[in-house]
Amino acid sequence: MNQVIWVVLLPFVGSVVCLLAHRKAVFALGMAASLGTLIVSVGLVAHVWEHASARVELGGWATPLGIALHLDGLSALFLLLTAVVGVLVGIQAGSYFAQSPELRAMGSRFWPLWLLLWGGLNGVYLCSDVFNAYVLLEISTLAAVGLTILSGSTASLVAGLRYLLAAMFGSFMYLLGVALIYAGTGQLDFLLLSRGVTPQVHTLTAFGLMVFGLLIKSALLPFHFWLPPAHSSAPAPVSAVLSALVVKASFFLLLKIWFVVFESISGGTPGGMPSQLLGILGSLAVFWGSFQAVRQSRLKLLIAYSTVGQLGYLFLIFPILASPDFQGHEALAWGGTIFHLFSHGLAKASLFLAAGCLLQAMGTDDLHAMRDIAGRLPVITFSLGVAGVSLMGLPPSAGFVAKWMLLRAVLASGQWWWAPVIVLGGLLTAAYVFKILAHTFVPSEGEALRLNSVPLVMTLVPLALAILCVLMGFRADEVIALLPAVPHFGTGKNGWEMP
Amino acid sequence: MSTFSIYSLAAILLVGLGVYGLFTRQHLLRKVMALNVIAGGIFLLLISTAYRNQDLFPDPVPQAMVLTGIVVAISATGFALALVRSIHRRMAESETDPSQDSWDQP
Amino acid sequence: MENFYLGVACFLFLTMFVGLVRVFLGPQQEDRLVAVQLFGTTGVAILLLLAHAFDAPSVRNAALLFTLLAVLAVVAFVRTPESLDGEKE
Amino acid sequence: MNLILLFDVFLIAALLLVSWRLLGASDLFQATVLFISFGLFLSLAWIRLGAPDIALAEAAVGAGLAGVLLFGTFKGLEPGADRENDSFTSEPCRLDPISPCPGKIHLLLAFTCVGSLTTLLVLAVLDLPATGDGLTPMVSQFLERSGVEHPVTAVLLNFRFYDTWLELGVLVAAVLGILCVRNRFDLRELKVLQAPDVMLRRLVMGLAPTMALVVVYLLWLGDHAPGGAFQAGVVLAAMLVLLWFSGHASITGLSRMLWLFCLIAGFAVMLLVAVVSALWPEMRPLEFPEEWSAMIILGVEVVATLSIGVALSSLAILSLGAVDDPGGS
Repeated sequence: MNQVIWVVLLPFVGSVVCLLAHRKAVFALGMAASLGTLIVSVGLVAHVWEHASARVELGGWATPLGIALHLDGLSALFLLLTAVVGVLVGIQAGSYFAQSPELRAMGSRFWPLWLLLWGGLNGVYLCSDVFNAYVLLEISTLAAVGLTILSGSTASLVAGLRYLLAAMFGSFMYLLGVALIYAGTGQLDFLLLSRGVTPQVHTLTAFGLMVFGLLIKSALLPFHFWLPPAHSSAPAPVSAVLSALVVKASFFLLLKIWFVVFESISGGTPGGMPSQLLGILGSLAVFWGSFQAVRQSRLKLLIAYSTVGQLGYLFLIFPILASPDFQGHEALAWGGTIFHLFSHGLAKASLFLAAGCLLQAMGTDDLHAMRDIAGRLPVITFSLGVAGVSLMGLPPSAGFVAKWMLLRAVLASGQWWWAPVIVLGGLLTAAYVFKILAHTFVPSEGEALRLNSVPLVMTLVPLALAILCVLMGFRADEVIALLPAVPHFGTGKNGWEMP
Repeated sequence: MSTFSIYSLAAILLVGLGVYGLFTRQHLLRKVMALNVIAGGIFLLLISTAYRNQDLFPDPVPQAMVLTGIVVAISATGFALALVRSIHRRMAESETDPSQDSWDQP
Repeated sequence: MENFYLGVACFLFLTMFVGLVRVFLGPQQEDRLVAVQLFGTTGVAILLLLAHAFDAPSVRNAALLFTLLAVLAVVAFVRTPESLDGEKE
Repeated sequence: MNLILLFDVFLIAALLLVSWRLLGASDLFQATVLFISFGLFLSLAWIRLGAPDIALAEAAVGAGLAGVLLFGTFKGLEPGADRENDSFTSEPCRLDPISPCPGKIHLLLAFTCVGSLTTLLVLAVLDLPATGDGLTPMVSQFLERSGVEHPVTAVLLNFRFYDTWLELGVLVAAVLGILCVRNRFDLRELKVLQAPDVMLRRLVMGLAPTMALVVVYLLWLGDHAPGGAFQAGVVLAAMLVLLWFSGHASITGLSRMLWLFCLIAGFAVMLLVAVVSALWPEMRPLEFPEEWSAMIILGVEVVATLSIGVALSSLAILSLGAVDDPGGS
């Protein structure tokens, strides 16, 4: 199973080569690395599908001493999402950064940083060591901040600094947790820790600190302040990557910390306070993020606030799985969450890329300027609409399947009070999606806005992402069938045994 | 009180001071310093952990973690300070000439 | 002998506390800078004493680094330009 | 025994006092100066706790580079704030210039939050086992097979090679990020400082070769005693920054390609090791044959020293010179 390491190696090789290569060759080399990573990721999904999970001990050193990579269903799905979004964003970036000398210079910085970020993200999905996870989080954070400030505008610098400070604080809190857990148990590996932790004051504190740090990085409600400015002021391909992938990596790590490392603590307190608290914060995030999104008058800021709201749904999995009278529906809860993650990743990337096209065509992303856009830029408007439908959760999109599964899981767990959150959140989402679409159909009064031309590829990529998102909804059965490969954490047969 | 507990308590107090400074101080340079104080506290905790074992040599794993952490912290600090300085300059420029910022999104 | 070294180290520490007062009170930038430079020297002395007290010769390398690099802060203080791309404020 | 306790108390009192004043003092310059002494006290603590490796790195980072970074930024932010600056009133530098100063409620809230966090942490630390050998037995068991004699180097460059490799990636990411701030990809546009007076020139003429020797010395120490690529790299960075300050071209004289090459070399060499070991049929990823490990580790260390030196000095020089010129590329 040594090929697991290639999903980390290929982006890094691409990054080094892109940094040293001539400006004209950067796009081709970057795309080559991206496609290679996609192929390896698909191969890994197939491997998990056929053989279940895999574990590689790096350097040949057994785990308490060395570092292991761990591939399971959850990691494979994250790898796949990252690769699909990554390749499509790469195609978009190719034409986005080819338009002017300034943008070309930006592009030659985009590729090395983006591939470094991609390698870091893939490393997070595979990692099985709490300290290694810290280093990987740092590499992704610094690369993500570098990408945020790519355009060099003052707004993006301020947003980038805010992002950097918040993320550094989050990492340090996580590292403090790592220090405590190592001082207490003398272990760093996920699997060994999961056997070693017992509910004592220092392990509980370490658990709290690690979760706290990761919550800041995954922008749950009171800690979301850094996200909207950073995601809205970056260039469009970067915004797509940040919203669709980077915050999800911290969430992925949170899942592993919660359900694998501290399984005996988080699973030992059924329906306990911490998981309910995360559920409440998640619900508040759904309402607050969507409400703020409705209020915005700039398209990119609206989409960024929508990310805050949509991330909230992910946190419902914690109270659902903690319920005592919850039996045999883990797959439903996991399926709903993973499906939401996928559909949001694809739809959000599509929205940001479409917004980038609009910004380029109109020269502004003010919603009020978007008069009569529907007739003049039909493809972009169509992508916005389709991606929006998926965000809202209307059938037959993937968003619908996700919310339907979450709703069923909530009812099965006997915690009916989360159901209104899902329904009302969908309504608020509809409100801001219709706000965008309504502006595009307003006929222009007087002289129409002169539109700049947008390369064809740039309009097709958002469309492809939106269509993928819908297709996933049509193919719900197959995707759900793949989900048993996702570990049922905590049931013993979870893929977290040593192979 | 063993040496370990004295130093680990000191480490925790450093973290507390750093977090308080980060929350209450507005100046950006001060925020960066506060983050470095937090980092110092965490490193001190790790090294005092390593000190508990004196049989052969102090535990090398936390030491390696701290060495890695120091380099990560100084790179992030350098990056943050570069951003601080750049932002400060832009702000000063835009006060005198609001049309300076031509780097807005294309 | 170990106690002697530690005793001297503690005494030197006391002198550093006195030096800290100068850093706190200032009033000029130079006062503070020189006080900190003095710390550097005292710190090197303490390091050398500790090297003897703990019988850890590698500590001397740390003292060596401090001696070498102490000048860097002063040079940075004196020489940092306020503008680098030739622009004047 | 009592004396050592007294020493501990002094050291901890100094650490807490300095960090409290450093965050609380109204004068920014004082905070900058105190930050340097914070690094000094921390290195004393590392020595006291038997971690000379960390002390070496902290001496170079805390006393050398952090001082340069902070002084440089301070001068950039407060060009006029010289002299009697206890009552310094210039425009504070904030993320939200419009937001009001924190009110009493804000301070009280922060105090309560931090107070409860600290209390929790104190309880947690008191709850920690007073003894524990962590991974020391395993390290000493496998030390012979690692190719080096010094346990910390063995952990860094063999047992946890992956972490060290990624950490060089963090450095590269930070430098690339700063380049985005500047909107440039070339160091040569940075102005070389004017030649200084005779004293500094003589000083640097003496110091720089000594530092170069120390770099080699630390690198050589790494395989059997505290020292190694990190510490050597940081000293190299300090030397390059010092050269730049004294009017030499230093790294700003390198061509773009050469500079990028030096910057990425450490990361790339470790990547090469990873790729070769992943392609090699009988080996685990990142594994190297036992008989070659000493050679490989030495080679990686030499290149990593170069990369760390170039990256950290670029970080310092670029952030001192992170003066972008809007619109003029």
